Amino acid sequence: MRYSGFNVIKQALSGHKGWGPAWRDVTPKESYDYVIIGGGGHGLATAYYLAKQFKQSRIAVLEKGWIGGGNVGRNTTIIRSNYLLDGNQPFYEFSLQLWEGLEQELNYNAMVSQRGILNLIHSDAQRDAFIRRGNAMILHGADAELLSTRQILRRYPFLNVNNARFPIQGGLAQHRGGTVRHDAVAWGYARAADQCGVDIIQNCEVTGFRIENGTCLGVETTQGFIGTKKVAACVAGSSSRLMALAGMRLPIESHVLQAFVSEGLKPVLPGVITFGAGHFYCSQSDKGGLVFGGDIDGYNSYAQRGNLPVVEDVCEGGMAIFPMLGRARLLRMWGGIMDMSMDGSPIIDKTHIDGLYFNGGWCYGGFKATPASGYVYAHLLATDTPHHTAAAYRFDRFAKGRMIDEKGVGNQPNLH
Amino acid sequence: MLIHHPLLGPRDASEFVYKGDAALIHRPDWQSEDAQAQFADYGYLRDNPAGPLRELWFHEQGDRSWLVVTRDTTSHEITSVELASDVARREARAT
Amino acid sequence: MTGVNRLDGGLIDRTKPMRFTFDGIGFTGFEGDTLASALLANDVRLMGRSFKYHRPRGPMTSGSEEPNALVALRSGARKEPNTRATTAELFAGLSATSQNRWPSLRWDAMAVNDRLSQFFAAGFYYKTFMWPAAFWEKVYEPIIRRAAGLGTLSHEPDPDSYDKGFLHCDLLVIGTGPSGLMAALTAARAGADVIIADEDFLPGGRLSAETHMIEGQSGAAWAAASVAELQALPNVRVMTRSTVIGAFDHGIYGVVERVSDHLKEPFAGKPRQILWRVYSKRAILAAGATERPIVFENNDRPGIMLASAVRAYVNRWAVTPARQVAIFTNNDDGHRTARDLAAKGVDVTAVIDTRLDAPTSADYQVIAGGVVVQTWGRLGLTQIEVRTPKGESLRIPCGALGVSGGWNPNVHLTCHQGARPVWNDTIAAFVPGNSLPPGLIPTGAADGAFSTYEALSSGQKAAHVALSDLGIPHKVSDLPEAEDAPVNITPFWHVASAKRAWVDQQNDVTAKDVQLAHQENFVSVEHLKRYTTLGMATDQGKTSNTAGLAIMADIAGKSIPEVGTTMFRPPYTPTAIGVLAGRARDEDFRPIRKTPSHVWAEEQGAVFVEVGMWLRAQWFPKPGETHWRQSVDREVLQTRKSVGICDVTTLGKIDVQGTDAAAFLNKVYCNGFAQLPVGRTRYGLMLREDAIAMDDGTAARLAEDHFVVTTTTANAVPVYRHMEFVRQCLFPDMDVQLISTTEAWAQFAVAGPKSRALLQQIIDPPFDISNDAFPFMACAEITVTGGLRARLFRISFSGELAFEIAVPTRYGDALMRRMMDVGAGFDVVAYGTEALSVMRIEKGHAAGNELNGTTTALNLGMGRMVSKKKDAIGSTLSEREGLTEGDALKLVGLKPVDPDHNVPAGAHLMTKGATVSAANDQGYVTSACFSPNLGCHIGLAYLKSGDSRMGEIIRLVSPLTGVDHDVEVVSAHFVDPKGERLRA
Amino acid sequence: MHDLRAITPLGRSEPVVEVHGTVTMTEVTDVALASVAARRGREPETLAALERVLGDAPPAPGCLGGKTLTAFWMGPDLWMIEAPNDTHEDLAAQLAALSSGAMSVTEQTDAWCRFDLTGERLADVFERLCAANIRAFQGGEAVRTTIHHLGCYILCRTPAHMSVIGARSSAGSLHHALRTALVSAL
Repeated sequence: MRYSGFNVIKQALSGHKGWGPAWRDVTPKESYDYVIIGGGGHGLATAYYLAKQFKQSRIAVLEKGWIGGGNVGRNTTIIRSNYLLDGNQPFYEFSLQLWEGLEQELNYNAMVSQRGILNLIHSDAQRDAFIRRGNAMILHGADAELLSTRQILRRYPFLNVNNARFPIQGGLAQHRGGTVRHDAVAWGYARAADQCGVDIIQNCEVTGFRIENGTCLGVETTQGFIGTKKVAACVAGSSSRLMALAGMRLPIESHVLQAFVSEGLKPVLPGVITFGAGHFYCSQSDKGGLVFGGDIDGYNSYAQRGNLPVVEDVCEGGMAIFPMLGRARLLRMWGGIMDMSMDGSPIIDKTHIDGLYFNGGWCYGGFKATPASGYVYAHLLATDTPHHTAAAYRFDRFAKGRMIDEKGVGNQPNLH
Repeated sequence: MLIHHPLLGPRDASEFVYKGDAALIHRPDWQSEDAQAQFADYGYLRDNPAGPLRELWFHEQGDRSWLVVTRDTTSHEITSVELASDVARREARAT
Repeated sequence: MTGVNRLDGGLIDRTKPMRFTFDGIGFTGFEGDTLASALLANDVRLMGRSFKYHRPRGPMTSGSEEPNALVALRSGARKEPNTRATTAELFAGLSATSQNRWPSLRWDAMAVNDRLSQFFAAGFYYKTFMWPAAFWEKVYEPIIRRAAGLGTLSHEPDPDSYDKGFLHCDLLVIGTGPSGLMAALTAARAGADVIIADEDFLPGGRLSAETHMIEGQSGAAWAAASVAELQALPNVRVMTRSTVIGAFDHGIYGVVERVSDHLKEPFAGKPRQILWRVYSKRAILAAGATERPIVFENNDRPGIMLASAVRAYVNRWAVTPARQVAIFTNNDDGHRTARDLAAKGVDVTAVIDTRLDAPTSADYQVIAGGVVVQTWGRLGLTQIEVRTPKGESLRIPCGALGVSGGWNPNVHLTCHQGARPVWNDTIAAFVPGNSLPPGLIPTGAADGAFSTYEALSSGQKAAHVALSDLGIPHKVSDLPEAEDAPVNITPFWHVASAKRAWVDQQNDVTAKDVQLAHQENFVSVEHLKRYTTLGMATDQGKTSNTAGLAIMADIAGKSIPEVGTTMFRPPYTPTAIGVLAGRARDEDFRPIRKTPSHVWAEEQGAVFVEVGMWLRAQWFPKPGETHWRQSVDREVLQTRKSVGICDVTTLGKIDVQGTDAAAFLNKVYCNGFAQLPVGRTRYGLMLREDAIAMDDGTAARLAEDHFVVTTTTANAVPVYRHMEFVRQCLFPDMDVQLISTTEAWAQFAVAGPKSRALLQQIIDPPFDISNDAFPFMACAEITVTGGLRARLFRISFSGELAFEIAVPTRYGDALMRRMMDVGAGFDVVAYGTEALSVMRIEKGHAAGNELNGTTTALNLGMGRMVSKKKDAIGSTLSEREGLTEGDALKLVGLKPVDPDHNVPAGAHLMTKGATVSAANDQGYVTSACFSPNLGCHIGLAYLKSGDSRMGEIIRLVSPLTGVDHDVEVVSAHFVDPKGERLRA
Repeated sequence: MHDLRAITPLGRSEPVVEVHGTVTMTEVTDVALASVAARRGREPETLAALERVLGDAPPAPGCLGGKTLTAFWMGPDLWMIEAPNDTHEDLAAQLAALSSGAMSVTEQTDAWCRFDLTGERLADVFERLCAANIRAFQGGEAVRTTIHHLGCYILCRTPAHMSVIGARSSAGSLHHALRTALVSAL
């Protein structure tokens, strides 16, 4: 049934009996045209756009657990396109544009909320870098505004400007940035893909690839062999584990990124704010929780949990700019496994194995990329040519010296 | 986390700086035929196993030793810690 | 006796009455009360409103698992939203206010949501508010946000301070109930270093809330005696008001001690709370268990609480929540509450037991096989309706209803490293599973051992296991006598007919919502939680998760473990963000590093700037100078005209010694050092292995086997780390030793045509610094001012004839003063980082903005420096095609065509005539300044094929700052391109 | 003799001394420091030379030792030597002269600031400052760790006399951190 205010009221008056399942539970067919591994945001979005935009059919999404149980359900829900480099900016701007029409496209309210994102500036060098970035954004057709400290204080009067160790000298704002209800993204794409006939198969783990003379014929799974023309890997933090089954080594390390939420509070933070002299970024969810995070723990990990030093470091950053946070309480901390790439930018490319495609290396930037990642991956799968906004995300860019390194820290994944 | 430093005993991991896979000890020969390809693999490709991993930690807030720590990336259990210089010498001779 | 509901006995101090206020109304309680017990004593049951429907709520529990009785404690900057009245320790003058209601707690306008509840079913917001699209941010979301949330922050800086601390022990015991105390006593008597912590301010756990006897004395008395024994031992630390918030890797636990929360405010200089990082060899989880409710129609009215909570209020705080109390239970433990109430003379109007074979009683009526099907009382319970097995319905008056659905072991900490609990049918609850955090031993009720005797014996056993692991000898001693009642329970989760029956009371998740989630295929526990928000409230589902699972299992026709297990993440209870940050806030956020001339610079009224951790003099304003540019221009012009002095101590200095020192530098620098003669200095460019410039600096050869290497201020630490990596991991057989000497030497740049003349006044004869004796790039160890050891380098960042002179840091201040004195005759000027930057830009020297982590030697115009004849870090990968393309970015200088225009850093460059777009982007400005020597703004920039575009007029655009004009591409060496000055 | 006047790490002409409860905190400025690293393959000569200087074998990892002069372990084959400044202002040169190129000596005197805490209940103070297990110290321990983001050496001369040695440039921040902990813990 279509989602609408009218139907909500109609159902309310008839005891909500009419709502059907958001997506079907299906058992896998023997073969598909496309098998997408990974029922996270990117995998479900890929399936949706393959079916809807590129008119493909016989599509299956295989998820080893429950859909949306990975990073799409454990991130800090921020969307933005404030990227600097040519290889990245158009892609993330494309993603932001897809976010802007997402709810109507999916008929699902994912609460895309363009409340703005603000990066604080604390030094002249940082200002120079942010001006360069802001200009790059505008040249690529994105929005950016340089704010003075006075302008910032108007929106965030409680910011610690004068008493701070690193005084705030201004900020770079992207007003079209904001937040999205993360779980709803996975559910919305799942429901829409399901309505396009995509088979979403939960609790179906890929245990191997069937590869014969350089061609991938299908995948072995915990629910048996599934044959297919094209296999699309889309498993973020588990990328290295999965691709090892195809004998591949990746320019990726898996790291744990912790995220935090406070108890519910009445509105205090209108937008997303990022501390430039420490490791802290924060927004407030519609339920009232302050959602915040900082750096990755910094060591390879497949455990979805971190340790105290980073928790303390993040809270130090929070107290540095919001000294009122002291009496707010941290409610819950959790970790996600980040597929940290060697230059901090993703890979969306064919592999050297025919019929096997790869999407990964998202670092901690995967959530905001969800719509575009799905769209351009679907483009690559359907047409075997990269989408123009993602042409730089190639495997061979490292060997050829064409890295896309926003942070400029090189082949040190835990620094990106 | 606690890292059992071979000389100093258990020390909080927050005293250390992490670099990554201890394979970085094995820097390719700059004069070999396919040196550039070898350096690209060395610099960019990782096993990134879910399980035991030999990795490099620098005791920056301690004795400035680089250590090779064998740690399970799924449980964080540490099974061995050695001075990287010992490992480097041993494995350089081995090859 | 104050408080109409106050009974006799209890563990409160009636000699210490305390006044407090709730919503402005004054009450009196006693020391030992919590806010909740004191309010109940005064017949106040209504303490809060629920999150979504704003339903009136009172306390459901007597502990930290409380979902309902959340208040704002204190006021002003010390206001603490969402504070549990059930754990807030009463103190004289306490003031609390209710939350999430308007205009008042009794009359809350938002309670209209309750009337409209059928429209607000689980996930309704995913299905609507989509049209028109623009309305979300403008209309719908603001309304939702205002309605949501619970308490409000003060918007003022937290006036209190927080400490962090570190503790080490053989054994950490979590919880001071019978099993915890028994474990601690056993380990402590054996001589182990023991820390025992409890979140409560009164040790004893459930013993404080029960009437159990241990060895003929009351459980509470036994607990007090045990704690006294422990406190007397030197190897034991007893920590009350201390919550173990998380179990982290390798036996590290986070413990938050609330040092001052029971005081009106902390004593001067003392923290409000302390975050302890506890390093334990073994830990024993004795966190007890939490009772869980039964789900029935309107089961959330003030006065309906857990039977164990009623018992705790009666026994520990001598308070009955009402004069008439009924009990609704599915197990024997509920009857214990009825007995304790009756014993205190409270009217037990009925015990409704879902079991047909319920035990009977002479003191009160027991309705075996009955269930509660409805309740009444808008702001507080007045009566309940019970359906008997025969199907008849009875109305029973009661102001409070104690509900017992069985007990859940507090397994939370066992889950913190990913372990999932397992289902135990005997107690119908989840117990600790496998793969627990290494070294953590669950015991007592936390491990499903519910009787007092079991708790004592399992606590002792756990201690024995830990002691054996640690190799500490111990002997088995007798256990105290205690009750050992079996757990008799017949699982009963919810009254099937019930719809508006609350599963998660804080988040207003009802049985109906769980039904809807199932209908829409949100069946797995993860989907159930996320879709309905079950268990996501401030209590993290401590009282609701199991019931939610049970109801879903019921609907889905599965067993509870099939639906899923409960999963808990840190912290155990919500934790003040302030204590996690500790002292690191405001100016103490990070340490401050000061230069040797800092005191002198302050005396000169210097303006300081943060450079990393350093505070450096940015410029030195003179009287009459109203704009920083006036000061900076003066400093630059005067330096280039006569002589200027700048403190450059912040540059990293690394002492490199050993017979392989030169060979080592050949590896870390892309250019060669083997041939550098002793007494000479050379510029060095350091690459990362990926061929990107990491840092640049100089290496001075003081002896065959001794170099002093300088790094940029920002990279001193990473460069040292990198050099140690190269030394220890890549070339471990080289004889080379590294050590940082950054701070051992105060170093000053003395620049300008008169720098030599000035230094000749300082340097001890006969040392000759004439151009012949001490040419450009020379270095030497010398003495100054009559014998003080010093180092002299003839290097120049400014492009002038210049030296850098270093003395032991303690003399830096004096040397600065001396040079300024003797320099007076040479028109000396002190210059800061701004003038330093202007002069290096005028000279075209790269700095941080140019070494931005993406630039190669080629980009810097130093491609030829990368020696092909030797192996150096980064040399091989520098040959990759992507880094050697013809149109690679090259460092150039820029001058505005119109001298009044500026050249802002961060601006982008377009070919003249080309449309302004990313596609036509030719490069960007890295550094810029006003050059007082050229009389116009200048900039350094990376420009495609820049080296072959000298003289070209290009378009500089900065749409962000509204700049768009023409600039000329020129050599980056604006001043003295031939370098004659610095060789003079 | 040169005529430049030294200032202390805290920027004063005289060392700062403070008393907090049972503990006295003193800024120590009269000690010369030099690091000694054994050249590769010449460790035995270095050990012998140091033994002559210290009147005792160089301290083991994590330890402070020495009789005629004191020293503490900094790293593998690396020690810091302490000596009275008035007699050893050029300690580095004196040490370098002891062995013909067997060891790399570096002057360290002014790279550091040092605060000595003497008195009762020092463990109560240090447990608020660093992760080292100070309560277990009996004298002779030397650990490097962090105090409020500052790398420091903590030397236990006796359980009632601890030295904290930190980077000279951040002496103010270190002193502030120590004072805060003293007030808070005592």
